[in-house]
Amino acid sequence: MIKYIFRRLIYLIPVMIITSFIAYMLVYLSPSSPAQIILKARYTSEPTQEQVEDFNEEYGFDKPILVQYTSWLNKAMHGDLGKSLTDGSDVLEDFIYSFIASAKLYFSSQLLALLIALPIGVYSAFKANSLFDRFSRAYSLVGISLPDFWLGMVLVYIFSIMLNILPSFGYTSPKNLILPMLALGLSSSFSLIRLVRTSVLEVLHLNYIRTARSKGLGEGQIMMKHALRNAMIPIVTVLGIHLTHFIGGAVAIESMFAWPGLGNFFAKAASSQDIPVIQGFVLLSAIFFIIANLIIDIICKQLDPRIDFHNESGKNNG
Amino acid sequence: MKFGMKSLLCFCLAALMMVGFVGCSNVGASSKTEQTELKVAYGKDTGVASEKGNGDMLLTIFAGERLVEVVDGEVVPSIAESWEVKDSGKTISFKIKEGLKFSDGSDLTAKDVKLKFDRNIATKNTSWTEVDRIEKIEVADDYTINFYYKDGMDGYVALAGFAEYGNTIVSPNSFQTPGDPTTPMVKFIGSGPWKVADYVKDQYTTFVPNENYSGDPVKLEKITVSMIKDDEARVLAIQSGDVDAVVDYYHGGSAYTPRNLLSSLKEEGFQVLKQEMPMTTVLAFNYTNNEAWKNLKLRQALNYAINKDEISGLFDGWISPANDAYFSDCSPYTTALGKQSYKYNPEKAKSLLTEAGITGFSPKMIVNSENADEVKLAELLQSMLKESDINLQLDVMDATKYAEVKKTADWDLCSYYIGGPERRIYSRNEGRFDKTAPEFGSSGCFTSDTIAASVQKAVDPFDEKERKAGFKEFYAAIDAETACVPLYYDAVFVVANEGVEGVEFIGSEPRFDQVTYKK
Amino acid sequence: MKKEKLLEVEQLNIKFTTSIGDVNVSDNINFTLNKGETFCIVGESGCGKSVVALSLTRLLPENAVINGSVKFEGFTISDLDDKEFAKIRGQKIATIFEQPMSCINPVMRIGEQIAETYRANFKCSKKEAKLQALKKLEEVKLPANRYNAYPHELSGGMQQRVMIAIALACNPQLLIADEPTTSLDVTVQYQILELLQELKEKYHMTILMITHDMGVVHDMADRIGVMYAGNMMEIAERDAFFKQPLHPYAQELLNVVKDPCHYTIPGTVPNLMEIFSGCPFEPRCQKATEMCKTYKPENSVRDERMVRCLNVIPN
Amino acid sequence: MGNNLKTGLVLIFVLAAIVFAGPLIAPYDPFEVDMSVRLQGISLAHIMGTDQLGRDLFSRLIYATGTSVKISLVVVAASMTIGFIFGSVAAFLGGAVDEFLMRIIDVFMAFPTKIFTIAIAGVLGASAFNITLALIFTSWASYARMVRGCVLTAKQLPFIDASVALGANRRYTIVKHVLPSVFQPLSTFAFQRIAHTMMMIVGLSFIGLGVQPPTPELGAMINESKNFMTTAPHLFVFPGLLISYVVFSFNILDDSLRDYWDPRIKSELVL
Repeated sequence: MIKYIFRRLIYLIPVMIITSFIAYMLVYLSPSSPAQIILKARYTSEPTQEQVEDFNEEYGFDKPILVQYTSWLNKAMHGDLGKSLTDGSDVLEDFIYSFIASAKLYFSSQLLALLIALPIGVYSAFKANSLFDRFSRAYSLVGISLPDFWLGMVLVYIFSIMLNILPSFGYTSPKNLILPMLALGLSSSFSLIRLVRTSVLEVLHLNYIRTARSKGLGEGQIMMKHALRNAMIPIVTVLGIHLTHFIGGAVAIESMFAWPGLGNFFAKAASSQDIPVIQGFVLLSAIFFIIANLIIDIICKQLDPRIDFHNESGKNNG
Repeated sequence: MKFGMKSLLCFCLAALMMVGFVGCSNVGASSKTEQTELKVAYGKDTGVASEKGNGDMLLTIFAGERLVEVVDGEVVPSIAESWEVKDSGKTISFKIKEGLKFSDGSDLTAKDVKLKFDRNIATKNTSWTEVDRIEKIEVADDYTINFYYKDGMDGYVALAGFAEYGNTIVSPNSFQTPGDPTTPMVKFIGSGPWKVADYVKDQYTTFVPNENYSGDPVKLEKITVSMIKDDEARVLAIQSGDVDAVVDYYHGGSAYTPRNLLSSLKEEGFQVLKQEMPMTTVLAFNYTNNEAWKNLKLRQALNYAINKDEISGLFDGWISPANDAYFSDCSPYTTALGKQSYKYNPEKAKSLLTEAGITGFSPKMIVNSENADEVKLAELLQSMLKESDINLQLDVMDATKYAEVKKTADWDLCSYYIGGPERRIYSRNEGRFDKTAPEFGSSGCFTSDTIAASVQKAVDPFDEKERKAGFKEFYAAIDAETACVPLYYDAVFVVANEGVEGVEFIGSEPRFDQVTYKK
Repeated sequence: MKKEKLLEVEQLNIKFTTSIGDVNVSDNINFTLNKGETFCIVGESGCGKSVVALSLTRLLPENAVINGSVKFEGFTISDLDDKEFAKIRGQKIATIFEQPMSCINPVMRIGEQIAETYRANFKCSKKEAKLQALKKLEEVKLPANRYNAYPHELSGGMQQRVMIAIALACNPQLLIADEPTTSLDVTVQYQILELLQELKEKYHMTILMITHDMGVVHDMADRIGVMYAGNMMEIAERDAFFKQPLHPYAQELLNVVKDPCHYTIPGTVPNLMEIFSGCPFEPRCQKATEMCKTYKPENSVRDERMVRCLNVIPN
Repeated sequence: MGNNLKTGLVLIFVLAAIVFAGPLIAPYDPFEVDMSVRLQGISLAHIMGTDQLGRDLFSRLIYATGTSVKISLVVVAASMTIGFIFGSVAAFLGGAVDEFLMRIIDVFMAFPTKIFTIAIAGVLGASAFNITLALIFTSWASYARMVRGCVLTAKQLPFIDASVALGANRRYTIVKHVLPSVFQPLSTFAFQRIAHTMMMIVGLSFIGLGVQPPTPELGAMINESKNFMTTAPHLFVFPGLLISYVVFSFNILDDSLRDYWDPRIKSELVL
């Protein structure tokens, strides 16, 4: 197990190098120099040629790409991800700040989604083809067709504009969390209902459920102890894949509710060509993504003892 | 279809679910009571801590002061009690008020003033601060500071530059290494009416009265400025009662209250305070790269082809159309009401185009996507110009690309602005119409020798009468040569709850020093 | 010696309703199980024997329609509602299935699965259930340290032992064994059968065994039922059956056993969606007459022997 | 089961009409400004009201749907082609080539696509072209992996070896038998991706990283409508409903096609 984790973490290194290099190249595909936009933001006016040259020299943008990249990589290895070009704040600190904001939104909304989807999905599978099942399937099918940001706008329209009881944006008070959480949670719940239903339904057809029934277990026990536990394996796997929502998937919702999460943070950095931030962000989220996948794998292992880490190639994390 | 009904039912269910989340509602106060705190929504971070910058203008207005201010086109004293212009303008000597203190209690002396200018020079913060005009700064004594100017860089425009917010004087203790202006600014200690009590980057800044302020003390006990980046979100914030006011400052078109929301805000009972600026949004020609624009008839045709009243309609009439002249009445030394030199006339535009020998004209306009109003304006222009058989091509792009494309020949028209908030009218007009000016940069408006000469006469003289005559000549010159197409006169707005009283506009920008608030 | 009847099945009809039509898998089946005996139902794959077995404990999918009466110890259990019926499952009638790997919950420790059965039927503490489970593990000859193993860590034979331990957790009176050895190695098969035999004797259980393996039948059965296409073709005592099978189908089955390399029954098992006007075996029957095509044979019974064929009368 | 397929086909047919025959259906020129009727609600003249420049919302929505759907189709078609080439090359050639290609695919799959898309769109500048490019860039890898898997499975099918053993040309056999077996899963996958891509496009346009005005686009229209939520809610309601309609059509088609091709799978949405 520890060996497995170690091997997976070793795999981080090439992915980190490749993704950060791609990110670096990406910035140089850009038609414009970062100096232009960043200086303009800094001084609220068109920068002069002198300012631009000075800026490039200071941040080393006048050197060849590879030299820049290796020196950045060297610093990154030592935990120094540099400073934002726009406001000089520490990239790592900024990332952690947005990370916490994203985590609040993501985990609360996923919890909400699970709270909605689990009972509906399980009951739907249990009473397959019943009226309730048809209803919940239609509900989730319509639901997954709604864009999350639009759902957010509808919520804002109802709660902030019509009823005027919830703030429509912001981050400071716990009340601010409610609407973005609802928007994201509801929109994730739709696909989750479908997932829970199919997973449970699939499990319910398996032989060991018949065995459980033959033992004289009650339907409730069968559902909780046998069906759900097995059905949770694909659900957890998919939830793990959904972790991408954490790193930018909620960008529309975040921008809509002015939530200072990772998506918002990254979109801002990308459009202002804040190279150290883009770089650091790509690197940190690649690390996060791989670690998150690893955690999900370990959780799956807990849920499913059949998974054997030793026979599995550490390279394959898709 | 069978599931048509069902999806409908689902929507109802979803709606019911949503309504189901309704919690408790606010209990409104019945009688009005005097408030001690005001909550303000603002679109930018105040930048209390910054590596190279000087803090956002809201911060410098609230918590800082400058040597001078510009009011009604005139430079007036602030930290400087008086000044003396020597060597026919090449030296300006300021006499600083005695007894001024920073908010941390330390004294404000000429040394501290020099420190700020040293910082701007060291960090190359030359935009609008006019520090690149300066040859040398000399502290004569504790309360006297002399600025020596480079050849040809002097003039009234240089003096007005001291009112720029980038030249706000801060305490040496504001820097990471106190007294070293090249180190990052870690806190903002100024001499303004307010001081910063609390600051969370990109979230909020809290201001409390600065007890060391030399002027009239502020009336409120606290102002919290929430940073809400999204324009619509700021409006929703005041509608939902999370803030008491939404404030614009002039930021070159970003972070302002969407104009087309003002009417509905007014209807909902909010106060909408407007301050017109001596600034005009114009359509600029890319004449440096495209020869075609050197034809006066073509420039005039564009001017006749645009219906400025409809542009005003885009903003629900909250912005005045530039029908009268290139600048509104609040610009220095102008009374241009009713001049109407280029009244909307598509027929005339067409005939001018024919005269110029141009058919099937399809100019390309570049638009910065970050400014939603600019995009809408461009779409409106596109449909308007069709009336005069001009087929306007739009290319909407983000700010980065926009800045890049703007330097090339790959565009014909863009939205631009001339003049500015009061502190910038001298340098901006010089920068727009005189190629030799430091602010001219990569692209000014159309200019000619006549225009350039006239703008110098307007911004250079220290003598008011000379300046006035210069401005008249300048206004006439750009009008005669159709330097650009004036579209509308810009303004800044403050939207506030009913009980908010006493918002002042000084040098085009709103101030909350004397504000009281009853709720 | 008067034999005491444990299970009486009368007029059992089962059909599956599917989107493409009904499938009749059991056509008026009657048989009884005597206490303490092993009754084997034998037949080719796809003739409905497993369905009959599963129907007794209502483990069929929801689209199965079951008609007929099932009496257990004199009570008509086919009239019970699902909740009451659940009390019989596990406690009175237990089932073991083929492919033990897929029939044991892969994510639960095997010991817990055995203990769970006990706890589901008798009120007791977890500790008590665990003791019972350990005892059962010992009875099926699995070491006690396997209590915490997961199913995938065991071999096929061991998994079937676990299955048996689960089934026997509550000492049921009737054990339904649905092809218990089909997916196992020959040597393992033998061990499992031996174990079943041993436990049967120890607990005086009755076993209903479903199999297509005549060897197993020969070793285990006291009485034999031959099924074909949803019909019970013949029921006989073991010795009598092997001495002289009466039904042509039973004879063919034995022919295959005698010469497995060269002999096959001509034709294939019919599609159960067909409705037979005559004898379902008629198309493959070498002794068929014109009559067999039009007339459905009735059960003819003498002594302990039953046969369903127009051409054969039990003697 | 058939009903769902029929429903899906009808919805897609209507959608195709909107996308490809839009100019014939639209009652107004979607770019025609009329400031005298700006921000009007639903009326007989303008069945979905007008926007802030007085343009007919219904006509604009028809064009906007066309924009969004066409980009989705281009993205899916292009990434499917690239994925098909890479995937089948990897699977057929095997060995070092396969290993190398798989590592590239792994890197592309290891990173959240949305972040990459934002990065590309943000850095290259927002435009319809760049967003198409960004989406192709980030989505081809999943097609490649899928095609590779299908080809590998099909290559191992016994009848391939059998027909080779019987003297058939190996390459011919593979092309004749293996490629068709990729087609079915690939096309269901593609339908599913159209809906997904559509969501990505409207989402990115919503945050201003997608299609730019004056081209009407659904996500961008919703973004513009934020200003008018209180005064003209029809501006955000209708585009949202239209997005759901498009996504719903592709989803239901995807589901019912999967049932149609593979009836063994328990039907997901018998409504």
